[in-house]
Amino acid sequence: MTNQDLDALYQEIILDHYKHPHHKGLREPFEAEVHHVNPTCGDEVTLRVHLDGDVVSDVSYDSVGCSISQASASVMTDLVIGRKVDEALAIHEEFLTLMQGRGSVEPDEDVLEDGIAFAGVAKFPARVKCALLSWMAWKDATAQVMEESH
Amino acid sequence: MTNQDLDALYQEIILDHYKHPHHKGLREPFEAEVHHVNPTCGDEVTLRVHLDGDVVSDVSYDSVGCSISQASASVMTDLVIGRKVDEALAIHEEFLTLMQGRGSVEPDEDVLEDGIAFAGVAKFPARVKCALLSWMAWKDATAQVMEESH
Amino acid sequence: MLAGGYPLVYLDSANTSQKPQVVIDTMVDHLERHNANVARAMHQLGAEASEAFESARDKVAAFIKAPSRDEVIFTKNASEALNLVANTLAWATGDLAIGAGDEVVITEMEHHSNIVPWQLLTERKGATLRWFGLTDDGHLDLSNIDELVNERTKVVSLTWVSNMLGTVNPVAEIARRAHEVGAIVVVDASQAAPQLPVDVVAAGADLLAFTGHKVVGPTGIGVLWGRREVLDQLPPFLGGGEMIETVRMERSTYAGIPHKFEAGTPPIVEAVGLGAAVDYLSAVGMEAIHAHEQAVTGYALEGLATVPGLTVLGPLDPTQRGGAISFELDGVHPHDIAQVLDSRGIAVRAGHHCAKPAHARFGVQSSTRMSSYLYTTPAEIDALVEGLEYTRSYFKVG
Amino acid sequence: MLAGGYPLVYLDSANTSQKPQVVIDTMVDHLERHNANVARAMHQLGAEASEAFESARDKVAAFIKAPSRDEVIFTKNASEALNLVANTLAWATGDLAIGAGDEVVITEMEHHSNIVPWQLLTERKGATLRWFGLTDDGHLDLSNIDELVNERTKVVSLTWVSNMLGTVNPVAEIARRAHEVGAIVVVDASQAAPQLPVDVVAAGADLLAFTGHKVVGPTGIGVLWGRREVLDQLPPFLGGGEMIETVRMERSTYAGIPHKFEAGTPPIVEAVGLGAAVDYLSAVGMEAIHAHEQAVTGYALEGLATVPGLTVLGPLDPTQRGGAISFELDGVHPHDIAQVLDSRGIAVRAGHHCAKPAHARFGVQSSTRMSSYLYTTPAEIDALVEGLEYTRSYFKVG
Ligand SMILES: Cc1ncc(COP(=O)(O)O)c(C=O)c1O
Ligand SMILES: Cc1ncc(COP(=O)(O)O)c(C=O)c1O
Repeated sequence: MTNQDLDALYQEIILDHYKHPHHKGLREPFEAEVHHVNPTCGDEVTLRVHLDGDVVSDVSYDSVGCSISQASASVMTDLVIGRKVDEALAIHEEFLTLMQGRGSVEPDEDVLEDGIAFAGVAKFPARVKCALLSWMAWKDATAQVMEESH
Repeated sequence: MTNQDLDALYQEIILDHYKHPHHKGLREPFEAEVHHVNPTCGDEVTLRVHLDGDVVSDVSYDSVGCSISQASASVMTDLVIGRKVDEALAIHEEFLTLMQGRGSVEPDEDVLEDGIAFAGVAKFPARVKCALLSWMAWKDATAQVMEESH
Repeated sequence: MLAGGYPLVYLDSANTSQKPQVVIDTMVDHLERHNANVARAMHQLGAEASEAFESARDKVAAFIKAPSRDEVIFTKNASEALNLVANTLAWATGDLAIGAGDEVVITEMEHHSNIVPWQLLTERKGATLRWFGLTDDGHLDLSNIDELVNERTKVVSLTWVSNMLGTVNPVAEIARRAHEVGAIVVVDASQAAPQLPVDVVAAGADLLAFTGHKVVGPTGIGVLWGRREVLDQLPPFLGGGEMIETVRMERSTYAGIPHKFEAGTPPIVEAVGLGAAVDYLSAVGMEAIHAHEQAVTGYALEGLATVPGLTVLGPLDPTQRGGAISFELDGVHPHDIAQVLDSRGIAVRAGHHCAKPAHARFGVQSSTRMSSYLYTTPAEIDALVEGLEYTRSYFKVG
Repeated sequence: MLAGGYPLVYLDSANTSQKPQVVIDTMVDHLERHNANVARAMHQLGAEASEAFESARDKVAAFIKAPSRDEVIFTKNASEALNLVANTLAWATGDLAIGAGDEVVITEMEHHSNIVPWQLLTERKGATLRWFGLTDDGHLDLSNIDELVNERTKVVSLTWVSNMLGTVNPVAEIARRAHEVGAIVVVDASQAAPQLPVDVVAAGADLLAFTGHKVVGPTGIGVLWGRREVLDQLPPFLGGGEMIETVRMERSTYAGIPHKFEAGTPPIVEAVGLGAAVDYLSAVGMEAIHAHEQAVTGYALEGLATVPGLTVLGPLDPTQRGGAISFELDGVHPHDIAQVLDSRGIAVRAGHHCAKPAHARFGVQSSTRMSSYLYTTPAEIDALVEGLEYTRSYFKVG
């Protein structure tokens, strides 16, 4: 790895979100709460989802983890809160594709906004899991709410 | 392995005992009967010991196995029948030493008689077990008789 | 070249195969340049090792046409893979639980590694072990299949290709019956994977095992494939290392498959070697390997038929069998045959080949086995036949 | 040389060690020239393979001063060795049987591989799992040993050297207490065998496990040593292959140790590699390796103390610890530390190091760990310390 790679990984946007995470903390009301762990390193997130009809009205979380996983949770909440569930799920898909692309996927800023800063992470297989931890927790919690409301 | 090694292994004496085994068959009376197996190849021997005081008065056996194991049983009975138990055990020790010597032990014909023909076997680790099968069975059976008579 | 100056004629491939140079080179390259532990390491070497290890899993999944790579579990050999199944079934709850009144069905031609685990399981759980018998020509006797595999049957475990008789069993047909009664099907593909194109789904298997060292890979690595639903239902096998989700002193939770069944540092360089091995086999083509095996086996059966006093155990039709041929030779014990052949550079196996019950079925204690593989030539078969003639004259039979 | 042009500074040896050329060469020679299956084969290659495999057992026995070579059992790793013990105890009868009311004692600093097997055992058998706590400076809290290890205790299983805290535990002292109450003592020597001269009898162990890949050997091989009387009493673990005496469909009988516990084709070339590895370590001298480890560890502790905001977890006296040093750095997560260090060619481990409970004890989620070995130089420690300074500036802390 070179210093350039390192800087591609730790973009300013990521470090900003890490130092000043958005929407952090656990809030009421919520319909589902999940707890996800990255078994390899022990990073954890507890995450709550509050849906208002088909709109993601709040996502709150408490987490312990590295800069990538913390920043990713922050960016994720920015992207999904206030959206319709299916739009948010589409963004989730797009982020997943970016992360699993091993650096070959060109991110779409219109969709991913600050999330494009994670393009560099895709080149570090060991860190992809960090970036995905909170996204997976959000998807899981949302699925639980949807299931119950059926 | 060369042809010479092969001939050293399959001495005429061995092949003779193999074709015409001595003391073969199970006989009465006996004080102990044992069944030994060579787990790797499946060769088996059922062996009976009859002691008369401290003398090995009969050893009878039934066995399935290769030329080496069959001939070895035959030679063994020749050597131990009619001896005092401790003498027979000493011969057993001597044979064991020869077999475990990897070809470096010089056999004593006065003690081992036809058993010296097995000197060549010691060079074939896979065959040493064949040569020892009936000897081990004899020792085991004898120990059982001795134990009971105490 | 061996001691004695003879070229090696290696006819013991059903025991273990020889390795192509590419397998050895791949392993050396890994050890020298990418050696690190997997999954746990963030550094460059660690990423390289993880990548190599996990891509071996992809290769194996493709080799056996597994629906998902996560269904491929690395074990140390086929024996561990089969024991993993029997052992976790002992602790299973729900549908898979086994207890008194339940039955496990195997066959009389199994390798000990597919007998003893089921004996241990059924003894320990008070269940009953039953088995398919064999016909005189070395096939499974399926005449009583509907009685043998019945609503009490929880598991049917059988070998695809016999390592002693060479018989190729109708695995899919038996699996159909097993599934009718709700039993799970475990296939021992230790001798099949080297020789036949394997498709786990078409075979009807719920679980399938094979071993690295018989598919031109290294020792120390085996494979258990299982359908996700079955693997998910089984409790963990060995505990520790990376098989966990989280560990507290009071209680732990477990990772998903495949890691749930891979406690501790896995056989990393061995998996990498196995990946190179299955790539090698796929490049040659399993269809081509199978055709070659049948041709050599046919040639060998013809050659052996010319040796007086020689009786082959198992099917005589090369199209119905694998490449292991066990035989008896009147008046000479298998050990002695193997020894004389070895003096001429010919390596065969003598003994019970870890299939004592199958030997007992045919009333023999032990046999001599020649087994060929993709590198075996007709000239090597000729050398064997000549060697057997020499053996007969050496022991003055006939 | 890694990507980025930095020389490799490998400080992850507690995870897995690098291999000397002689280990790799010995393995290649075996694969290319003596490849065959063991125990079963009568031919020349088979005899060579068996000889090489069994002489590896002799070497390992000498390395740990085992009273008998037959007490050395080859497993696939340390995790399997520990699970073998816990798993067979689940089926043991007589003195060793474990049930309701019985207790198993471990410690809070164990690797997951010495926790989960005992959780599974005690849950499954209705027994109770208990453990030694830790003092603030990372030692075992032995203050309640007489209450903790009591007449209900059947097993005490503990690590000799902690892979996270580096702590060297007073194994012989604890074993003395365990033996007083009739418990058996299992020692996890995975981190001790690489660094300390091991004498299984002096250690007071009844059973002892370690793993090949941490003693400059290959992956795919581990060792379980056990006192003959204990091993003889344990029922078999995995069934099949060469672990039998005789097999009939109805019932089997088992071989004596060590084969009773070695079902299937063993990791042959891996054992041969391990033999070369322990020979290599013995030639360097375990006393010398231990002295070097202490010197490097002392030097590293001094260097780390100069980094602002850095806290070492575990004992600070190098004479009382092994070479693994875990630490925290204020304001930077271990993943990020490891990543920045990696960009400078420095390989360390970040995470819970398979010791989650020990991390929880010190209120941390994860830590960064540097671990040295016989090839580690002071210059590499200097590179680490500089790298940590750079990490602090990169993340603008302090
Ligand atoms: C203390 C300790 N015990 C057990 C293990 C498990 O070793 P392995 O992963 O080789 O089974 C390790 C290493 O990972 C260890 O450090
Ligand atoms: C049919 C069959 N099953 C199982 C095994 C066991 O394989 P391994 O010894 O590699 O565990 C073998 C080979 O020995 C075999 O031929």
